[in-house]
Amino acid sequence: MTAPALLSVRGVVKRFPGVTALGGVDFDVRAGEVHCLLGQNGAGKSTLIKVLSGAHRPDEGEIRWRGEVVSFSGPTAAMRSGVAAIYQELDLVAGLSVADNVFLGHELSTAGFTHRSEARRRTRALLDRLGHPDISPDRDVGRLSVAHQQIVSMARALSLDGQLLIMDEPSAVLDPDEVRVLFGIIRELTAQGVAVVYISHRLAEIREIGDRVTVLKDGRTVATGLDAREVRTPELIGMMTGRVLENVFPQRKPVDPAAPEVLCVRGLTDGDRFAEVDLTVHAGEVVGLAGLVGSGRSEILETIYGARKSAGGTVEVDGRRLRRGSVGAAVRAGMGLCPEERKSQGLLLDQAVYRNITVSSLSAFASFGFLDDRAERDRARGLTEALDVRPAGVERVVRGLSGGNQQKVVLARWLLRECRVLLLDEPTRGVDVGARSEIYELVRELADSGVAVVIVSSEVEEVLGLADRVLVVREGRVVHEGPADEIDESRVLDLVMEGHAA
Amino acid sequence: TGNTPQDTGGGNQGGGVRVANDEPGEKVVIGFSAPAADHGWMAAITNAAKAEAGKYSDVELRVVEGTNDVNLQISQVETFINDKVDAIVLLPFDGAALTPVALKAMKAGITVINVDREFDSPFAARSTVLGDNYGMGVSAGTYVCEKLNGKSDAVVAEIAGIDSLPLTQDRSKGFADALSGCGLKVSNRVAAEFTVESGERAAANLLQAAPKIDAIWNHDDDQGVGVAAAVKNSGRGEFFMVGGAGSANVMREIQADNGPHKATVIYPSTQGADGIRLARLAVQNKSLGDLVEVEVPRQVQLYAPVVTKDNVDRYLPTAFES
Amino acid sequence: MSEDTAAAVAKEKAPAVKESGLSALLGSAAGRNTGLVVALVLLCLGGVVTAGDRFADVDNLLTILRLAAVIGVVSVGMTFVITGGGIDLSVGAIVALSSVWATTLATQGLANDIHWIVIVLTALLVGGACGLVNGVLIAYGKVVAFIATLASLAAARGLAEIISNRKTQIVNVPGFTAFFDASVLGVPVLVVIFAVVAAGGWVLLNRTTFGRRTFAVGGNPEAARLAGIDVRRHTVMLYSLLGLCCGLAAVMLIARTTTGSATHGGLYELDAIAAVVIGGTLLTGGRGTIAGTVFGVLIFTTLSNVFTLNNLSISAQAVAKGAIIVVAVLLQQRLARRSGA
Amino acid sequence: MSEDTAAAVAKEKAPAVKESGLSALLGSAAGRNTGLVVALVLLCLGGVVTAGDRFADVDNLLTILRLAAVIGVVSVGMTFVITGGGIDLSVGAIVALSSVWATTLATQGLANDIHWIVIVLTALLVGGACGLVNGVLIAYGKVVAFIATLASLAAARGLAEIISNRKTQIVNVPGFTAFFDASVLGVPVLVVIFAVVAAGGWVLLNRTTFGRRTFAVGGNPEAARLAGIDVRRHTVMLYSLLGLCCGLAAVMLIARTTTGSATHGGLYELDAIAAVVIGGTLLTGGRGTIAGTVFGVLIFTTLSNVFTLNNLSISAQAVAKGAIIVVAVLLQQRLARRSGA
Ligand SMILES: Nc1ncnc2c1ncn2[C@@H]1O[C@H](COP(=O)(O)OP(=O)(O)OP(=O)(O)O)[C@@H](O)[C@H]1O
Ligand SMILES: Nc1ncnc2c1ncn2[C@@H]1O[C@H](COP(=O)(O)OP(=O)(O)OP(=O)(O)O)[C@@H](O)[C@H]1O
Ligand SMILES: [Mg+2]
Ligand SMILES: [Mg+2]
Repeated sequence: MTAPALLSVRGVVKRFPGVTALGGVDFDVRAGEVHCLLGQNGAGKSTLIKVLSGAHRPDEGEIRWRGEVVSFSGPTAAMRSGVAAIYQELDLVAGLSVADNVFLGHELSTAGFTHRSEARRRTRALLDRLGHPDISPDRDVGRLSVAHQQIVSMARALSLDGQLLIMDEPSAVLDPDEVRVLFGIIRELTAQGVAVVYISHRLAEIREIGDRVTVLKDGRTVATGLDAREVRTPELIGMMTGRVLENVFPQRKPVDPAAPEVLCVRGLTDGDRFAEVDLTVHAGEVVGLAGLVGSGRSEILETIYGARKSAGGTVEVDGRRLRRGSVGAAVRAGMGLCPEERKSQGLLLDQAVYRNITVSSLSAFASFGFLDDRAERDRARGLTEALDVRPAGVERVVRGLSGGNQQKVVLARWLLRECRVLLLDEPTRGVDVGARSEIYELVRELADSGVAVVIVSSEVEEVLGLADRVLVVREGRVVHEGPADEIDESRVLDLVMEGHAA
Repeated sequence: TGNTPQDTGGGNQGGGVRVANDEPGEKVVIGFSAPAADHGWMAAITNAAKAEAGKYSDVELRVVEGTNDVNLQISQVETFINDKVDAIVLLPFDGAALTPVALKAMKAGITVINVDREFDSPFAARSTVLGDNYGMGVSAGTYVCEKLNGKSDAVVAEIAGIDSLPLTQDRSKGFADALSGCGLKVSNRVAAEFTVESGERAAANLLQAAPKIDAIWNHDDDQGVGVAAAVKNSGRGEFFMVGGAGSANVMREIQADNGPHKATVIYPSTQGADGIRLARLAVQNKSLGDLVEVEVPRQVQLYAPVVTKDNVDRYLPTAFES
Repeated sequence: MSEDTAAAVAKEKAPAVKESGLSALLGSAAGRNTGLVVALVLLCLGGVVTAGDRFADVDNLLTILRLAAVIGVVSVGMTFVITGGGIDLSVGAIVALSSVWATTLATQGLANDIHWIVIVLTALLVGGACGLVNGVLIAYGKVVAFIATLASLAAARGLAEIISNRKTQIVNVPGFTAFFDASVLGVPVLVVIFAVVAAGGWVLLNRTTFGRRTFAVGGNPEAARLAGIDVRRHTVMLYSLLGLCCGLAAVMLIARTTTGSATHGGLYELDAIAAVVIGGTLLTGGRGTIAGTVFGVLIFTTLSNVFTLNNLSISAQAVAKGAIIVVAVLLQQRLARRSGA
Repeated sequence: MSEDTAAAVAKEKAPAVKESGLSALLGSAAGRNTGLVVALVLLCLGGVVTAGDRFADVDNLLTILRLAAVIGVVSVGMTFVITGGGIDLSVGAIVALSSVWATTLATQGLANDIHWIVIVLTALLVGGACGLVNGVLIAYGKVVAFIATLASLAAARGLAEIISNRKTQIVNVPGFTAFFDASVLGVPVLVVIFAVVAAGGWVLLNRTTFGRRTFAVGGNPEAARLAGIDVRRHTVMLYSLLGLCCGLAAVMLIARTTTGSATHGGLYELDAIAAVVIGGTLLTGGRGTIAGTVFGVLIFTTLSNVFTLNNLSISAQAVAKGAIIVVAVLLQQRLARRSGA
């Protein structure tokens, strides 16, 4: 409490055309503390981070760094002062190697010539420290999984040796093991006097690692300096959302054992990442796939969907076998996939929200190929309101939405299509608590209306809370299958880690 | 014609002797359109036309952007028609393609003078000034035959201009016909694009293709500068070269007798200038001096003489600087 | 409670919901292209000031439009391909090949027997087939569009030269010329065709599933694929459509020149791409506007016309052209930004 | 504990760690460009079979290299711009303007007094300045690269025509010709220059911060900005670098043809972009290879050499060229995929 503020923010305002992202933010960060930022999707957390790291210029307000008023002219100036950031939307360059990415902008060089082996060596050390000796510094970053890209981003931030480290949802794509390593490093850093600003939608993490909490709502500070361990959860949620959440997961209805098998996967193999996957989903059933990041769950979903060619096995929907490697066939059969990486796989970033939502259902709005634009917008508006996408407005360009809201847009696409089978890959990544429960509600409703749902999530709690039946995947093989209420979190963790034990 | 040496000075572009016809008459507005000046000869055509028009106080010349897009050239002529010019001097990119619009102009009462590339219909122009592409080939071929003097196994190479133009084919045909007259044929043929650079490139490859050459005919003296550079680079000198079009550069080389060029065949770059003169006379209802005819003739075909060391002094003053 | 305020705030800032209907269409087209409209108006003012009545004459304006028509049809097709994330360098060569093929049919002996519609169909067929080949090479052969169409450019021109034997083919089919030389209510048929193609293109791009998919395919092909669009088939359709446009442009060029020739359509690729890009279509795909393309074509053709009227030195014209292009783009950017688009 | 297995699995999939050193460099360049190498070898085989000794002759190979040199230098510069996410259509015009400017200096009266190095410096300066203008227009004026450089293309050619009065300027500066006509150990100076530029370009792109940043700027400009790179300044530098290359190419062209002319460099933009793209550089930016570009240039020049040696008609050449380009690209794709890159 006596430590002086390393960073202090007063009345910061940032406007975008048509939106005020930050409408007056105040908070202080002290040396050696972990300061958590909480807020709904679109509350302005990421924007604040970008203002602090010099990526955006604030329109109003004052930022003091070590007591002096500063105005960072750009990211370089901020980095020089000792502010390092990990952005929510990964700031890596595909096509460059891991080591190149880590040192991009602050290359190790003499007279412009890079020291490649030195950069590789230091990258190696950073990755080891982050618990990932498996990532090669020479690997093309574009070929890494999102999780590994996140690790590289962290290595990059660490390589800057900052006094203040800002992390925007670093844990969203990590599995529990990796989060544990991350927390270890954060503790190490804070012990050395480095301050950390930490953003996450997972309250449990905030309790574990945070010292103090600042809550943002609609771009303003609603509370700051709360004690991360003392403050009560309903109170936090109330401050963020302005309402009280009774129960996060909706009530499950027992699945009718006579319900028809909608999705039936037999012996699916891709010859590389997974083999011999059998999976049956009945109408009205939610099946969860649990497993570590990299265990091959995404590949399983994509192969079922026809986005990847399988090497063997069959996929049937309502008893009709699908052509291999044809997304069109899968979609026509009533399948929908909500992909893992929303930016590269899901969204048309520069197009309007409603166009992103209706893109898979165009024929429903068309007669003789001519579209009914108004009907499209109306349906999209209904969905975005139901999912509480903010800011409202189906004409908005998706790029301007916050990460969590973008995720909701992808989800809305398949809700609109009224699928028979819905494949959801990390559907709540980056989504706030309030919207999460709304999504769970929706999934449940869909299931209850007879849709077969497969959900992949790295949050075991989510899989167990939402699914009727759970499959545990390890290194491309299903190692356990059973009803969700007959297994608990620690058992799942044991299963996914099994064989990993030294 | 423009190939007569001039004595009045005033630049070496567009010769012509001053005659009684040059007395100012009623004002004549002339529109001039030609293909893109993407090589020296074509640039010289426009320059000479402008210079010629500048000599007459009663001529107002409107020169438009040179273009190789027939559609654009048609619209330029249409603009002239809308503009009600008195005459149009047209060097079409493609004679046949510009015929309809030239007919339209003639129907609108405008005197159209066709230059160099002939229209498809005799009604499309009041008068036509033609170079002689076939004759050019014949002149070059005849000269090569004479110079090789019965050497029956001689290797003759040809560097053509833009191969997709009909004029190139006419030249090549004339050349081949003349050569066959003395039992020779073209053994290697490459095409360039009328530019120095393309000439150098084509010639460099050609010199590799034929290890031994006796004579080269190059269609165009612009690209000829490049051809000469390539010859110099290769260090070869067993052959002689005949140029085409007749640029001052090449004529000076012939005069100095220190390069591969021993001769060039003139393809007058003053055709546009002649077109301007004919247009003015036709509009003013004057006759062509030195002819008995009362009217400007329907067609003037220019001669393609061979310039050698012996007669170069006569032609150099009117040659175009490319 | 506080959500209501947020919603209210958001709604206040959200752009006004667009109305459908012609007035809205014209309004929004002009609005989004303010800069282009201003550039075009300035250019016309320049024309009026320097050439007076000679510029602002109905005949002259029709001349501009006739000139714009041929390249305009190609540019409309090009807008689709570029919006869909592609590029086509072979358009000029396809125009040449189509014109030659169609006229060879008309000139070689059969001339008197064939109906002129056969010429039209042949040109369209040849154009469409070339586009199809491009599309298949790109979508299924996975050859980069730039290289694939560069190869087609070389091949199609070469083929055109071989077929025509490098001679200009002259068409003397009476019905053909009569049809295309006619006017509809004072507007030349070529201009009418351009208008129809532009309007049809606008509808296709903005009001149909095909257009919507084009935006998706160009914006993010992977996302489009995962959304269930057959990206490869769509790509083939885009190039075929452009090929058809080239075939139609060839017909128009035959009508204008009464000839088919392997030299037709020289550098159309640059002209068309320039018109499309200056109109505001993104070269990276995902954003495209037919209205912008039409303005782009009109700006370039008006520029030529004003130059033609003004007797400027040719080299100076080139320099001025460069400057005017840059000014037009800067205008468009500044004004588009101001109007919030 | 559990990490070891994961590491083992991952390592199995990871590409072999690259060694530094020349052999590795050559190996990896050849490896990544297998298809291109194969295409080039096939082409050479074709040359040997059809033209025998006339092809496989040192003089002929030097001729090919000399021909490749000028466009090669431009293409190396173009590789940087395209890797950095840009495009430049004005290269040919810049070559023309530089050549004219430099030779006007040399021909107009001063000829005897000036040292030939002044010609070289003038060309470089003019080229660099043009590139700078392009870069500033694009980076700070925010004009789309395609349009900005199209405008420069028109303006620079026009200016070149005005300066040269559309005449070919002949250079007779003795030292100049002597220097550039010389050979180093039997290799013509022009070829040496090309080799030095290519090697320098490789080092610059792959071994310096400038090169790393070029990839970043082209691959993900937003990430580059967040990493503290001044994207706009870097863009300006890229275009200036290409401008310098054009200036150098102009010098080489002056040396080769002993002339400067406004017609020099015709369609270099297409040739250079084609060589770069066929070499494997992505037109969308972020990935580029100098070795690939060099192979691309060699393929195109060898192609026209083989054609000429065989006395093929130009039309047939065009058709064959189209086909060969497609085959080369398909080969490169198939082989690159197989070798796992
Ligand atoms: N570049 C931009 N252009 C326009 N609007 C933007 C832009 N960036 C952010 N916004 C808007 O600013 C607001 C705050 O967004 P921000 O990304 O900071 O939210 P967030 O709190 O990080 O949300 P999430 O938890 O979903 O990541 C949102 O309404 C968003 O739509
Ligand atoms: N295109 C690729 N080429 C090579 N390796 C890849 C590729 N894509 C992913 N990987 C590897 O696959 C692993 C991640 O796979 P994936 O993301 O499918 O796992 P997952 O089980 O779906 O995990 P998640 O929880 O992230 O969805 C990483 O080890 C990554 O290196
Ligand atoms: Mg965020
Ligand atoms: Mg995954």
